[in-house]
Amino acid sequence: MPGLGTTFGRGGATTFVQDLENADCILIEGSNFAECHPVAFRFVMKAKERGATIIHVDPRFTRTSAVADIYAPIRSGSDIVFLGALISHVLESGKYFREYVDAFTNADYLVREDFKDTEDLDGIFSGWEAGENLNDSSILNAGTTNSGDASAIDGNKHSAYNRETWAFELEEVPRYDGNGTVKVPKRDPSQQNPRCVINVLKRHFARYTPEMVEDVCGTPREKFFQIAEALTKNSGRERTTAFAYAVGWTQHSVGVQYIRTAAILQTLLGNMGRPGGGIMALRGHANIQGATDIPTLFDLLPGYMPMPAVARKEQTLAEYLGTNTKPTGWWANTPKYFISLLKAWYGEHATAENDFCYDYLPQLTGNHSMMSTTIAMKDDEVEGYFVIGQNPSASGMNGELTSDAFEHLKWMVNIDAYETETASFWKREGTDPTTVATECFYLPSAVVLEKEGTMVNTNRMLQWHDKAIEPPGDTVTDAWIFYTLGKMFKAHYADSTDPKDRPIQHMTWDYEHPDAHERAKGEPSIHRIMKEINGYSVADGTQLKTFTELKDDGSTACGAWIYTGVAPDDTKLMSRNRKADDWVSLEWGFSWPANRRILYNRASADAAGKPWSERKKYIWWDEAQAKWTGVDVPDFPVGKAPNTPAKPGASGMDAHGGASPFMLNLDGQAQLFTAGLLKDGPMPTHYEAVASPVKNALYGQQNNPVAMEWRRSDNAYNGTDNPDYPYVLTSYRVTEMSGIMTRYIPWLAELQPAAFAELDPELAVEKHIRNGDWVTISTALGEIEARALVSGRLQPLRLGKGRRIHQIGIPYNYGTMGHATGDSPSNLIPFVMDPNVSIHEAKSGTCNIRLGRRPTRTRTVVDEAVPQHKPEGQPSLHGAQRDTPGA
Amino acid sequence: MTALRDISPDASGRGVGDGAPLVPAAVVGYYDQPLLKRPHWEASVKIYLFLGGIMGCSGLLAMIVGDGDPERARVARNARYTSIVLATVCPPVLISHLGRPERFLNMMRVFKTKSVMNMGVWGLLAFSGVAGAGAVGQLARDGFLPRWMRILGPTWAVNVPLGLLGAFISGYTGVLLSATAIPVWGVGKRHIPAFSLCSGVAGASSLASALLVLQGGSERMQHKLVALERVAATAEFALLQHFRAYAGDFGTPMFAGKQGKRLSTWTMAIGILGATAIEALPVRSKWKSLLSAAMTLTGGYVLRDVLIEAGKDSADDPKAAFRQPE
Amino acid sequence: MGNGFFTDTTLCIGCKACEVACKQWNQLPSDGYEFTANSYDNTMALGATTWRHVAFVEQPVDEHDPTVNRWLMMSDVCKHCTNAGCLEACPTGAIMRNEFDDVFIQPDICNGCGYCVPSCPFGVVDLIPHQHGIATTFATDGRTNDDAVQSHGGIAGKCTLCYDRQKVGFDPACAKACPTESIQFGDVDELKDRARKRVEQLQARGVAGARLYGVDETTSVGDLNAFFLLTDTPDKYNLPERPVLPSTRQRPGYTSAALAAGALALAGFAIFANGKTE
Amino acid sequence: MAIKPRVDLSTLFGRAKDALRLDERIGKAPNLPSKRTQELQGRVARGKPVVSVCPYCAVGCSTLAYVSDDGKLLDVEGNPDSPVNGGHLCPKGSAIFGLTVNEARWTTAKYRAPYATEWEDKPLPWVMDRIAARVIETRERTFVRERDGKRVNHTLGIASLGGATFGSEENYILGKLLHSLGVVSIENQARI
Repeated sequence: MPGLGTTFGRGGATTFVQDLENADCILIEGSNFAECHPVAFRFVMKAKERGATIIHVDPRFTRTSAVADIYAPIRSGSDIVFLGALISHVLESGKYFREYVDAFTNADYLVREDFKDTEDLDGIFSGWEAGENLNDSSILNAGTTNSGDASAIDGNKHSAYNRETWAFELEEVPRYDGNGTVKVPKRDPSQQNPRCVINVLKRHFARYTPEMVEDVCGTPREKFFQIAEALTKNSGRERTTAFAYAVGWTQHSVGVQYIRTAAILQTLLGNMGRPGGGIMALRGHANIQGATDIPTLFDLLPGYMPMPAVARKEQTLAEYLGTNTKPTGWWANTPKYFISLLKAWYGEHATAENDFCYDYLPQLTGNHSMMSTTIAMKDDEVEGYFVIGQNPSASGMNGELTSDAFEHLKWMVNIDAYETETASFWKREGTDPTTVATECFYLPSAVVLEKEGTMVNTNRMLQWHDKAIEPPGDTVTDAWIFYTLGKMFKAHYADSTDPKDRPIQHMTWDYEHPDAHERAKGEPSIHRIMKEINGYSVADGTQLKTFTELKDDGSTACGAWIYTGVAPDDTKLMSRNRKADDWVSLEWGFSWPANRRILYNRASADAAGKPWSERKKYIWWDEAQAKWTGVDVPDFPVGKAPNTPAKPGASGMDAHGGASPFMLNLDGQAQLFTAGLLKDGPMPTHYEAVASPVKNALYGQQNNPVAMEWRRSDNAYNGTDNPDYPYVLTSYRVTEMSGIMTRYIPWLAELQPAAFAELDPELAVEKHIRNGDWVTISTALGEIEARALVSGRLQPLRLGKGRRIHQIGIPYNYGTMGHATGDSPSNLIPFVMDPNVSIHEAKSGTCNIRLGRRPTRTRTVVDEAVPQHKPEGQPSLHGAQRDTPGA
Repeated sequence: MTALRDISPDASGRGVGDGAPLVPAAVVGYYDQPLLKRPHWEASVKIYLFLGGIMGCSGLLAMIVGDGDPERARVARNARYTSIVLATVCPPVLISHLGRPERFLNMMRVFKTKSVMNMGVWGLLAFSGVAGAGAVGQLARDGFLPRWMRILGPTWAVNVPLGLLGAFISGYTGVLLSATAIPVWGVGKRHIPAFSLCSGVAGASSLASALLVLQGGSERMQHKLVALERVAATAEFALLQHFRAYAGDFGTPMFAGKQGKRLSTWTMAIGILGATAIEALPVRSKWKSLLSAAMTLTGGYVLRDVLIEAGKDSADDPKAAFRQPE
Repeated sequence: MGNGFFTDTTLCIGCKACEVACKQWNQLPSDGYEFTANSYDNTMALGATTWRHVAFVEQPVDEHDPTVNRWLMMSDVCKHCTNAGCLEACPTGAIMRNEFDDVFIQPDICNGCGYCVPSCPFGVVDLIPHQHGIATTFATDGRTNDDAVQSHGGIAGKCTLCYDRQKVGFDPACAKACPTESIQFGDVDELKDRARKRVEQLQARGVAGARLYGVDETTSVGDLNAFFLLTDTPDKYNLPERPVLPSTRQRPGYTSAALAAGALALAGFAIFANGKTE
Repeated sequence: MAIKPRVDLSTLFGRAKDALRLDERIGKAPNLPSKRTQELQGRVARGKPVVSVCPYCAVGCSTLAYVSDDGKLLDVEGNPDSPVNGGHLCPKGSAIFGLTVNEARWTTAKYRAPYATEWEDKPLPWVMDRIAARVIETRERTFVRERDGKRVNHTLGIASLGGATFGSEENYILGKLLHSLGVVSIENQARI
């Protein structure tokens, strides 16, 4: 998640769940921690029992709020105002951790003179290049590392920033070795210069006041001060505060900036890299972290290396390494990791002569993220689709557009353990299967107990799971399916001379299972795959123990450098370590990178390497042994003394001094101001959601100016302050349900048996809705029905100008299949895309609600309007047909 | 949530459509949920309670009347035969209500004084035995069996246990009900056993008088039987009235609403007052006696039926269960 | 002496793991899929095939402000009473007190007379309907538990306090699953000490109405082997304020039966007296 | 060695009493355990625990799956050794048994021909062959070597969605395979 990545260097959660117990205060926002991660929440409860203050800021009073010490209601979609006001508060009151900030951040850097803030441009930063804000699937996604500038290279007309002014003023200093000079950011240790980052930050957030919080978030002022007090009181040398968030912060058109705001606040409070501190990113799926580390994401290669892209002119290996190798900091190692990856994939065929088969890798020509791809499908640009353990028709956005898009496919493969709404999209309500030409396949896949392998938990911990039982019937593992397909393709292309088939021919694919029984079934050896991921020496195949052993000369092969060391030799698998202790548990599982549990833990000691306090001691410099030591694996060169001076002009880590805990950043410092790393601003700015009941109270600019929209009749938007949709809509999941993986289980289905909509009593009375009644919730996109759950757990919010706002909450767990059924809110939520990570906006929108059930969906209306299989811009099944300007 | 009333647009808090209140009335306890579980007992149990009462009281009657003279002997004889007939009818009825009838004998794997039902089963067993013996003796005396079997009775050796066990059999069912958590039964721990027994005696004697009438037996005995029936019925009536007053709110399920109506109509009005009135008529007809007997018996059955049904309704009332009667 | 539960409602996050863990271990079927709209409670009560039940109580600020500021959650279970009404009532001895001092229904003995049902002052035990089978839900490939309760249609069902698990040294499924240790299992006396300290701690912290339910009781039911720490009156959680042990009503019952019988017998003797002489 | 009386009534009575288990049968609240009760044992006792991990959220709770000698799943519960969950599980985790052993599960390969109204079971190899054929067909038709003079070597005709619900090794070979085919439209839930 680049919100964290651009600030600290890595996108992963910076701490581990057990350590939450050591926090003196925990701010839970953008997460319904107790309901969605109940078991990890036990550490929050332990902290509470130890006297910590638990704070929950959320649109709804949830099971998390029920046990929190402070609950503050907030209007969904306004978190940046709330967090921004906290930033402003700590800066103005000077209650931030001064020594920490001075030592470990870029607070004293000078921002370029020509940089213009949102203060100056009414909500827009300098470099704005206006254009049609429509997504034409051609914006390059930068991924989670700092790579090329979309607006600079994209021929298409869409708004984007030229980010060159979002940078620091540079000054020439002599190189460390005396030969000539080198340009480095100019600093003002006195921090008097108004262009110092800290002062720029102060100005930027000046208008984020408690009054503004009341007017925009609807959060009572006293609550705000209570929380500000708790945070500042519990941060500093002696005490630490931890933040926990989940998709409540990410699923917004400004999602990344929500996390950025939290990152800045935690940095100012000096809680990063310290026990009981940090930012806990709570991920939703068993291997969601793993699927980012070793991504099935269009813009990334394993280990957070970007996919080659035409837009960044990465036609050759040299060009690729040129853009993605950083002069200073850890990313100076990119060539080692990238070439080792190519060696792992293409084995002996990858040689220095042929650029290690660099040209085997396909090139990105645009944004190929889920939403863009779905639109492309609808527009008949995609023929075939693999859907593996996902259910976009029910759990995605604009479910109707999505299902509709599937009708435009030639073929579709679903791999799952149960029938899903996606697999049987051609049977959905109002659809006549005999009009759907898509050829559909279903492969039954094994569940976790029926196979072995690795899952990576929310705090980057790899855990190996053994196989318990045989899969039933024809069920096979996903690995079997991919492995078998690979063998089939290899066989098919064996004697092809077409260069396009060489990647298949040369792809290393020898994962034969040592066990005869498994081999007979054609199951690949997961251990052999893991060995390749871990990396080995090409010469003798010995497994590598750490990524520092990786070379850029083709002598090492490695599938994912960040995992190197998980399988140090043929017999050992660190992810299988099962020895726990009562805290850090270094011998339980394996946490990337290099088994570190708290990232940037060098910051748990002061600039001089001494613990900030005895109470919060974690990693420190041991003079005697001249090395970093402590209870965790130091996230720092272990022998690099705290007083080591930075070497200007040196490459890689040598350019960093001994007091630079954020190794992956160019300068090793936490980035309060990010120089052009994010597409929507170097500092977080509040923009209203694309569908919002109110005008942006802070700036003239209503929405994220570079958020991506698809303004077409099958993706209608409510727009701003639309009287037809006066209520805030938010979505979430409940403890008892996930999705298709729970709806078929009677024990869970009986606990939350039907889709419901939560609304406050006042609105219920106004709308003549009784608790338990059927209600219909509508947006410009369409309508769904649910049972009303009238509860004082939702409360009307009083915003500025006496505006009273009601919020309606709808769980995302339901669909038409299984024992617990109901409409999915996906039919209410249109495609909108955050510019940085292409995430959708499911957490805040607007809607209307009325008593009674929705009419049955019928296709006839549309059939008249649209002949089948005609691409582009047809009315969606039941969505309203009016286009609403978005920004 | 009562609170919503205050923000409801109109005082009545009524919404559109069916006019049901937007906001439910204040809930009792936990969403008006019953605290207790309803008894699952249906017709077979009600029938058992009814027949068991008559069976036992017939035994008691046999003891009371004795075989002093042929007239009494005939009454006692009828009572003994009634007992044994019912003693063969009751067990199957009782067994039929079990969830697992094939496991009826498990009732006999323990002798458990704390369990009224267990005691009842042993009691029923003993009663059947004695009644059987008495019947054999009776048959022998009536010449259907070898003379030597007369030793089995009818003698005090048989009559007394038959009477005592009979009293127990028709009395324990009342205890069985009141020794539960069901408020209306619990609050009746002193009344229910007593009026059940009275109703049993009334039933038994009215049945006996009916049989006597059919046999064209002694009028004097019939009068005595009717007299006993009246005494028992009057006592029953008094006890029910006292129970109504004593039970207060706990008694609502039994004395108010549907069950209350059935109780006052069938048991009190027809079964007790009606039967008495008819008996009092200055006409001499065997139909009179048969009718009043029928009314008494009907009243007796409805009493059992109402008791069980009231128990179920009582279980549904959380208020009664939060503060249970001692 | 004996093992039991201490359910500390102040630690409950209402996740219902206990309900599921219980149903999984005991292979109990679901009770149907009815949406109640009563907060997050859709199972509503303990029953023949629901042996743990989490109650949800939403409490508004006051009469005039419906905003919920307290949301009570409590995992209910069979109380395994010191003096158990169901056990005393059971005519077959199917309900027994096991070596762990817990009240256990022997499914192979119970004949479904149903007397235990109205005999429980907490409304816990109930009869399992016939052919109420998990088999209708789960693969019948023999992978389900052969001890499954659904094979016991027609008999009484309630929490066994995982007697079978205790016998092999395992904690009860619900207590083991409970993520926040709101459900604590162990020696009842130790649990009681812990609970008393906990109440003091909470009262010191100013938690309104923290109290124990089922400890140092003066009722005829006595203390409960599965007791609770509540923060409101018992009725809010659908618990009786003063449960009464049904068998305490036996003596007065038998007595009045005897008196009635005696009285009627005397009346009878009187009526039938002086018969001989004409 | 002392001489015992030929008949010792007391012991006879004692034996009879024990044989009949009178103490357990008679009394205020007799306590008579059946054979089943006496032999009762939690089924975990007849299974061996296999360490696995919960497939729901990302907290990574370690689980123990108890498997009988004939390979049947008996029970799934939290792994007490884990520092993450210490043996505890949430309701979803507690239902892993139900996710695994469930008659609603689809355990056969299925095929739905164009315009067909129902799924039909097909042999797994048949389905795999058909899928492979479709992939190759589409790839041949849509593979692009160059676009606007730039080498792209990709196909936009095939897309893939999924990854966060299965293993890292599986993700790895899926990514490797798709990229080698030239597929770039690859996504999963981790899009945050």
